[in-house]
Amino acid sequence: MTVTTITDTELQPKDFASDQEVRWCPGCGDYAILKAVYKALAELGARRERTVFVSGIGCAARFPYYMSTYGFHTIHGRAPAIATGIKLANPELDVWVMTGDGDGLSIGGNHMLHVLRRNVDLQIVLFNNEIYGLTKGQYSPTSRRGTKSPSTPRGSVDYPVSACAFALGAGARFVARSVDTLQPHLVGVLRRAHAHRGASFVEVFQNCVVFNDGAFDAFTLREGAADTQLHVEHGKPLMFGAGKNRGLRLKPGKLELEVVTVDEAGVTLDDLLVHDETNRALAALLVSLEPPAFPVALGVIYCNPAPSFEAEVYTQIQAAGAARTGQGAPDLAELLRSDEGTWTVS
Amino acid sequence: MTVTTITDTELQPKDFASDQEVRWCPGCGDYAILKAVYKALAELGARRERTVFVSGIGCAARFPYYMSTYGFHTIHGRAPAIATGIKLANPELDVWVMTGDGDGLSIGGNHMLHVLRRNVDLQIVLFNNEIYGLTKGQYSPTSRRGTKSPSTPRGSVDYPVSACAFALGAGARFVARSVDTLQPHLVGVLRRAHAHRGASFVEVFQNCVVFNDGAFDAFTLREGAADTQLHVEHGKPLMFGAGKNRGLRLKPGKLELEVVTVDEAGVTLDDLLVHDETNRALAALLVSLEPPAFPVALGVIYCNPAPSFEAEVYTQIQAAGAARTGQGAPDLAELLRSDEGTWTVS
Amino acid sequence: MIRFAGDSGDGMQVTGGRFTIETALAGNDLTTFPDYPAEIRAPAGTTFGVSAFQIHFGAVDVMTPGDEVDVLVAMNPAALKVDLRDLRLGGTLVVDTGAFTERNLAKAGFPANPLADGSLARYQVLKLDITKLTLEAVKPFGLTTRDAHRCRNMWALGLMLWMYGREREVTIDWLKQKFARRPEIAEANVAALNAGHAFGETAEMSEYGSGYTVRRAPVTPGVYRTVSGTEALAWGLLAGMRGAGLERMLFAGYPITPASLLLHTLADLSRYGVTTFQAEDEIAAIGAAIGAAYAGAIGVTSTSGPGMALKTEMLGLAIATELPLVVVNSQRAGPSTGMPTKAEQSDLFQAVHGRNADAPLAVLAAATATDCFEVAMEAVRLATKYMTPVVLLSDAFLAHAAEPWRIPDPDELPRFPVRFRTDPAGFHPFLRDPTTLARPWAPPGTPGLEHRIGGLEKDYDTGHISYDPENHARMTRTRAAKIAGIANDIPLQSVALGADPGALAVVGWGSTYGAIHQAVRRAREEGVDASHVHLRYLNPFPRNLGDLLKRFDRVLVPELNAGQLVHLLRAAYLVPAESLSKVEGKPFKVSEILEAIRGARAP
Amino acid sequence: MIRFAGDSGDGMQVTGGRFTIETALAGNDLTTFPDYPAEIRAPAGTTFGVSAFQIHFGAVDVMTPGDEVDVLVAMNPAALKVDLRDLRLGGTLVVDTGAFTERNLAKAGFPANPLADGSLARYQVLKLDITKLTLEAVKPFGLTTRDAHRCRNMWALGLMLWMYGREREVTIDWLKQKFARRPEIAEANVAALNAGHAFGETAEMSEYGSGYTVRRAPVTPGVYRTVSGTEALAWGLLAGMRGAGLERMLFAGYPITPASLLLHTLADLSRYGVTTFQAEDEIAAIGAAIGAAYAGAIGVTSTSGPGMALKTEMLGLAIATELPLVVVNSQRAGPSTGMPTKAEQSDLFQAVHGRNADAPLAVLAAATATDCFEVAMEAVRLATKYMTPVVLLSDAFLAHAAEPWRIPDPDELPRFPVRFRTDPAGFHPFLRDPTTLARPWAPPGTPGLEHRIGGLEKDYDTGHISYDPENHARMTRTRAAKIAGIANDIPLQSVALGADPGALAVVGWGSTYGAIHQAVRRAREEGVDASHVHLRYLNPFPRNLGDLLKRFDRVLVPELNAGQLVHLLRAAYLVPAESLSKVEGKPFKVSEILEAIRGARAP
Ligand SMILES: Cc1ncc(C[n+]2csc(CCOP(=O)(O)OP(=O)(O)O)c2C)c(N)n1
Ligand SMILES: Cc1ncc(C[n+]2csc(CCOP(=O)(O)OP(=O)(O)O)c2C)c(N)n1
Ligand code: SF4
Ligand code: SF4
Ligand SMILES: [Mg+2]
Ligand SMILES: [Mg+2]
Repeated sequence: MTVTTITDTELQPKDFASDQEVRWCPGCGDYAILKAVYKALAELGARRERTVFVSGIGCAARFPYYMSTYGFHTIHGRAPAIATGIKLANPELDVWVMTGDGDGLSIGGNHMLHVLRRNVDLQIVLFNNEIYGLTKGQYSPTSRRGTKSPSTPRGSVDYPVSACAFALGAGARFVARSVDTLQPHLVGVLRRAHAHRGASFVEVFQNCVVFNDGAFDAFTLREGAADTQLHVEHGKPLMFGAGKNRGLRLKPGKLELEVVTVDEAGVTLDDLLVHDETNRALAALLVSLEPPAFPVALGVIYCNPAPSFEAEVYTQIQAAGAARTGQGAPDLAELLRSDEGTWTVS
Repeated sequence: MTVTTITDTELQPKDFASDQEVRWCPGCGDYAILKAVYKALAELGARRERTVFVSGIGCAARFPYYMSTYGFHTIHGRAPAIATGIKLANPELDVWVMTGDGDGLSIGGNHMLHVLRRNVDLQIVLFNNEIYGLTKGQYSPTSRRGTKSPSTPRGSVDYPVSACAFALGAGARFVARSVDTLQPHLVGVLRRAHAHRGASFVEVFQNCVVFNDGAFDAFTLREGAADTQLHVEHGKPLMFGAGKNRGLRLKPGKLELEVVTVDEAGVTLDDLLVHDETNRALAALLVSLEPPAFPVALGVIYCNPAPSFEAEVYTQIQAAGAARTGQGAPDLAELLRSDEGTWTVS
Repeated sequence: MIRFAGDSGDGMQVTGGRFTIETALAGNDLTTFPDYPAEIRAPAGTTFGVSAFQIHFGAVDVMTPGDEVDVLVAMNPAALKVDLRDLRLGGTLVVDTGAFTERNLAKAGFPANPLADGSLARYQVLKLDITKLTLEAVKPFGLTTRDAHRCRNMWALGLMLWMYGREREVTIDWLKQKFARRPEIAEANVAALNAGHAFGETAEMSEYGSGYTVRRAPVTPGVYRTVSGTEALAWGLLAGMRGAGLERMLFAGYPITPASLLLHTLADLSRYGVTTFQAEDEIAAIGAAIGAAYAGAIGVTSTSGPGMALKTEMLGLAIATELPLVVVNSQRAGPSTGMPTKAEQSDLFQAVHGRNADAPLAVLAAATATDCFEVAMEAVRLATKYMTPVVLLSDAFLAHAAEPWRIPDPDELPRFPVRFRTDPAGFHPFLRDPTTLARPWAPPGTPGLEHRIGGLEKDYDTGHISYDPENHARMTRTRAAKIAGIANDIPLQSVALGADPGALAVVGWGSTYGAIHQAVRRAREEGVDASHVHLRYLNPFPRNLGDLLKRFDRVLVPELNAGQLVHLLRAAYLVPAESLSKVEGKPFKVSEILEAIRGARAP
Repeated sequence: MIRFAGDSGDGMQVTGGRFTIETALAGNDLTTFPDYPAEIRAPAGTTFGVSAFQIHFGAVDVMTPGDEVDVLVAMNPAALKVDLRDLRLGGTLVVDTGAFTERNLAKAGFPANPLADGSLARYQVLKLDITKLTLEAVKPFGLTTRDAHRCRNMWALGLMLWMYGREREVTIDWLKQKFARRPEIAEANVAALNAGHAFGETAEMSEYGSGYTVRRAPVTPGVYRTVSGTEALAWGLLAGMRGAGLERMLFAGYPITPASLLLHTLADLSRYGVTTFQAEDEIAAIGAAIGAAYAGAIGVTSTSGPGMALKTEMLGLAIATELPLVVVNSQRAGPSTGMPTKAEQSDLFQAVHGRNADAPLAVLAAATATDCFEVAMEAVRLATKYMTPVVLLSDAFLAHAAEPWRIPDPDELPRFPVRFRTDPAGFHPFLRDPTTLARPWAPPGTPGLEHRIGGLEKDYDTGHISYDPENHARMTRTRAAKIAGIANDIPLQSVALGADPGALAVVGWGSTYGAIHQAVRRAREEGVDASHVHLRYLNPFPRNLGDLLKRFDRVLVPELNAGQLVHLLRAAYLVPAESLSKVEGKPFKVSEILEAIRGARAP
């Protein structure tokens, strides 16, 4: 185990790398995400000793071993519960939850629901490769219908869950999306997630080269990206396209989005929807967009902060007249005295 | 155990009652729901021997004991998983899942997510009393912030989950709402749920007279109900109010609903939103409406059918050339012959 | 022994509680046991709705709620129906005739009125219209009929206090203070109490005289109170946290009968350094406790059978990552949902063996309500000193049972300060203390000790992931040795009562302490050479246990299960221990154990 | 014994598989064991990426993958690094010098080239540029370099087949058929195969001659194939379903190493009446299986340690509701995540004792790959006949190990038809069969049998909910008696090898069968009076087991855990059984057991 001693000088991305050899398949999207996290941490001046990476089980979940911070590789699907305990014991810590589509949405869906609804101050990064990588390629709850896998040789028949739609339904107050290969974008999204107090949910489309290669090519390939990706920005019109002239608007009178081209058929810039991070309904519509008919929405789709769980818990405890620490707290003797009455034997 | 013998004559509501004494607290909303279920089953001509009620643990979950059908009182939170197994073993059965806000959304949230997304053909009735009744009154994931309970003597600090918003986020294709005391309405909703092939999610606001009495008075009390309840109907404008003249419309240009009064400030009927059961975005907006600013939406809020899970599974199995039954299936001998080659020793 | 029984709404628990205090004040030793209705609130007047409270007291230490009831106070027909079976022949039965209406009789399922049909001939029956007498007594205060009716329990209490020559002052003060904001209610209750007492004094009652008065029991000097097992457990955990010098305890639980009480009790103690967290399920609850332990707090979770089952995988993680955790299991009757409100001791196998792989941890059990305090402190000590999860076994009976307790002076409580690792030199997370074999506790936030832990096997020398065969064998041996080593850090097993060596060792654990102790005492009075050995440490066993048991001709193991400790003892020491099993969801009766002792004595 | 080792991409599993068939065809008895890299695909050429396949064969029945390797084929430096340690001194080492490039050496972590630095002096090293020789051989077919490179394994196979005087025909046919759509690939592979074989014939190789040829083993006549433990288990479950006369099996699982293989295998068999369901987690998986059992199908679920832990609560429900269920546990090294790909036998305690409350069920274990077939059928028989969950213990080793198997004629398979209850007269769901004590199976859909079941305790006589104390005791006794009664319905325990009575009984269970058997045989050859007793039934034990063991002076229990069966035997029979424990995530070596036998023999 490396002993990293603190320097007062700024930490560089590489300073967040542990001495452990990274063991993902060559070409795995996880490498890019790891790189982005190193960069984001360095940029926001994170302290290794105050940072904790918590994960469940899966390829994605190996993440903590590659960090020079504190790390807890827990069990399958339970990282949010353990991270909640860490924050409740020490709210000062900066806690990240790294999870996969199976870890976070299959076995771990319930903890994900509750950590989001409680709004515990965590950064939750879900590596969505639409497959179970570590166990060699079975389909996952995010796999599209018809996915052929060792457990579904004739193709899966169940309908996939949308990670972001689920998060919004669970009451998440920060929902964002990025892609493993979009380095600067991903770093930016991670920084926004970190800045948000409360549970920040980030879905990263991640390519599993071995068991689900190219699953996201439809919108992640460089060529055509301009037409298949919608980069949302608060207060800016929802526009995309190589020609920078296509956008989204509400179908007149209907609660549906449609793609329009500015300066065509009398459509003007003012007809386009302007992105409002704080509007949950808009967020729900945006995350439901799918190619080919629509571009895929990326960036901070929803951000609507409220006091975080652990903060509220301690506010209440202080209000109850607690001393800062258990040791400093009122004497036990007082507690042991009974409200139902005591008696003395001499 | 009663032995109920089948008559060919139509079954009456009372025919669905078991011989077991009902043991909920006097005045509990569960009695009304039980009554509504008896009525609905009778009306839709259900057969006792083909009907199964599956539940977890809780006051609500005692339900199966009071039915003369088949019933399985399972363990806390797991009814959807067991019901899925029942449907996979025998798709002909008519299976109901009766659950509570703790059973279905606290410990059972993950199974609820997956049974909804898979669209298993079940009627799922969630008795939401915003409290843990059976364990004597602790707050639940649907309890409002500040709920004082034995486990939160100073009031709860976490944000509640909205049962219907969660169901929609999970990909449910039928989401409806009713109230224990609204007998005819509840019966109607249950019949719609039964008619829907796939997972039907029904939230029933249920009054726990002992631990959370009056939790829903704001919109369930007879007086004022017209102004606090919005009864949605597919294809009809979203209207409510004692004067039958108030309605909902989209704030111009915005993705937000507002209450308007027809024939006031130039608002006409055409300005009102028309309910479209098949629009998920509208459904999401409707379930988020809360008093006092808005009425509470009741009825079938979303219904957008698709092939159900167990049906798809068997379609695929038949396509794979299966005989109807395991016994009729091709001979094992064929299977045991190896594709890697066999050899004979004589 | 007295039992107050009535409808849930009749306030029997309060009545019993007050009688307890007055009795304790009178210097009697006692134990009490409340018997609530099952989980669901049942319709008033029905047998499912009966609530009872029982007090067993005497001159010298009383440890069981007793076998047979001497005096039964039945406030309605349902209570009579349910509780009569426990009244000894010739016992006294006090009934409120006012509550024996047609309707109530029907609800209780009495075809005919038992007060009329002579079916109670075998008891001394006191038929009193307590309802009417109470209503008269409280008339002056102009209460609603409902409130007036509510004073019935105080009338009954007054009568009982008179019967046993007890005082009323403390109760009167308590009533005044309790209803401070509604003086008329206070006054009415006091009036009812006095009326009941006065009624006792009147002629008609003389034959019951004060013959019931009981000699004082000798007790150690100090300030006393009554305490329930749940309270003692909660405070013991806090005292443990203090003893370990820790800043905070995270108590994470999910409601379940009968464990919820502990959550409720601790939820009120946030001022003392405990943070309570109601999780979405038992898995999340223990998960949060493990996270807290990792972060430097003492993690505690509490549940009962079904919830314990759900914690299995997380316990494995706590064992693999070697984090300090206390898991309280209030055992109830099973399998599965079983009988949620009934006590059983059937989770011992699960505690000791119930995990995948070789996954040892420490297991302790509390014997009495007051013992819960010490066992809880000990659990925290072992968890933090050995960096291990500790399972503390309680049960539905201990959770509710209450006893008088000498309040300890906080300064006399043990201290076992934790030392967090801070020195980076030579650090790795599985570097072990040579004596305890515990790994260092280095919570996040400590500069220079950044490290990663997890459920995969780790290298003994570096703490990194390792799939090396020999290393896994070494780590498995070490995990086992660490827990086994606890045996050197706990008291040698002593004999609670009786000779050593001897003819018969009656070996128990947990809440059967009182019944076994009484049975052994009576057996010895009968001249039977029996001794009582009671285990607090179930894994590891005290290191002298094997030799101790081998010094007895026979070993009898009474348990509220199908024979679990007896199995573990036979495997560990090859002693032909015999099982005395009871699985009725109820404590042993002294007589049941006494009979078995007599039987076992016979060669 | 031969081991083929190379990079994951080098096709070592195929090579081994083909060699296996040709060897079996030659009439040798054999066992094989594949050794895949750990879960994550590692970079090519690194030691984590090494994939190996081992075949142990000889004249008479061979049951272990053997201790030491006689011939090691190392296709790259990493393979040499990882597998050399198992090559016996003086063993033959075949290396592809073409793969010993600077880069590969570095990746494998060799400072210097071992082929050059004389570090291999203690072995017979055959340095062959298999890469170059292959590329030449396949040149005519104009493949891409990548495809051409892929033929290396066939070249190596050809050489080995020559060494052991094996045929090539079957393999050649198989290649042609496998690459039917790409004849050039087929041709190239055949060419490589022949080239390797031809190479063997050439002078330089003569000294290795055909000295390796092994005598035929005597085998029962019939049609044979090789079968892995997983395949045998899958087919056994199907055969069990047929035997029970059931229409359908619901197999519900959640992927986990090494259990996933069974899910994959059954997913392909839907035509035979099995519906597979990948659930959201292990709890839902067993839940679905229970639901299916309730609905009249045989419910099966499969997992490994951590998943087994999660199923604990549901197992309690299956026990309380008495539904037929088979739970397959492919044991792996723990605790917690442990070493997911490594074998261990450490979940026995969990299977027998690992639940809250007194919750007995049947526990079986498979001994060999082919035994999996029979044990699976037996599990279905017991589950349906006794209406109980049955835990079937396998492990990571059995899941992959393969053996030749005489394909049974389906007509010779046992039949044990289930009779569903249809008669309403006198029905209640817990009405028991007087002999088996099993309750009736009355699936929904049956007119007139509508009933409710659940996890609460039920009345023995009506099946309704009951909190009655005596009833709970009776139900607890009955549940135990039902499982105990299975002992009357299973074969008496026999001695697999050796005398009875005797001096030493070596008692095993599960996949250690082969190693123990070999060790006992050798010990007996040395004149040691040792006998091999191997248990298939771990709960209940065969009813003669106690007497059997008591007829031996000593009992030695080798297990791949810290001593679990030995504990159960001591508790059950008070026999001073001794433990031989190995927890290295690897099978026993025959020599390890043999030594222990020699030691145990010494008085
Ligand atoms: C309780 C439990 N069940 C199952 C597993 C096996 N398992 C490990 S990772 C995994 C799924 C991994 O998929 P995902 O979360 O998408 O991560 P990825 O490998 O794709 O990054 C499974 C099923 C386990 N380790 N523990
Ligand atoms: C595994 C497990 N954990 C906890 C419990 C205790 N328990 C029973 S019901 C319940 C919650 C009930 O609340 P809800 O589902 O809302 O039903 P209600 O009683 O309000 O109708 C709990 C926590 C249990 N029976 N099993
Ligand atoms: S299996 Fe897929 S997800 Fe896992 S490391 Fe390899 S490429 Fe990445
Ligand atoms: S506790 Fe509440 S929910 Fe439960 S039965 Fe009573 S009133 Fe109904
Ligand atoms: Mg994945
Ligand atoms: Mg509720």
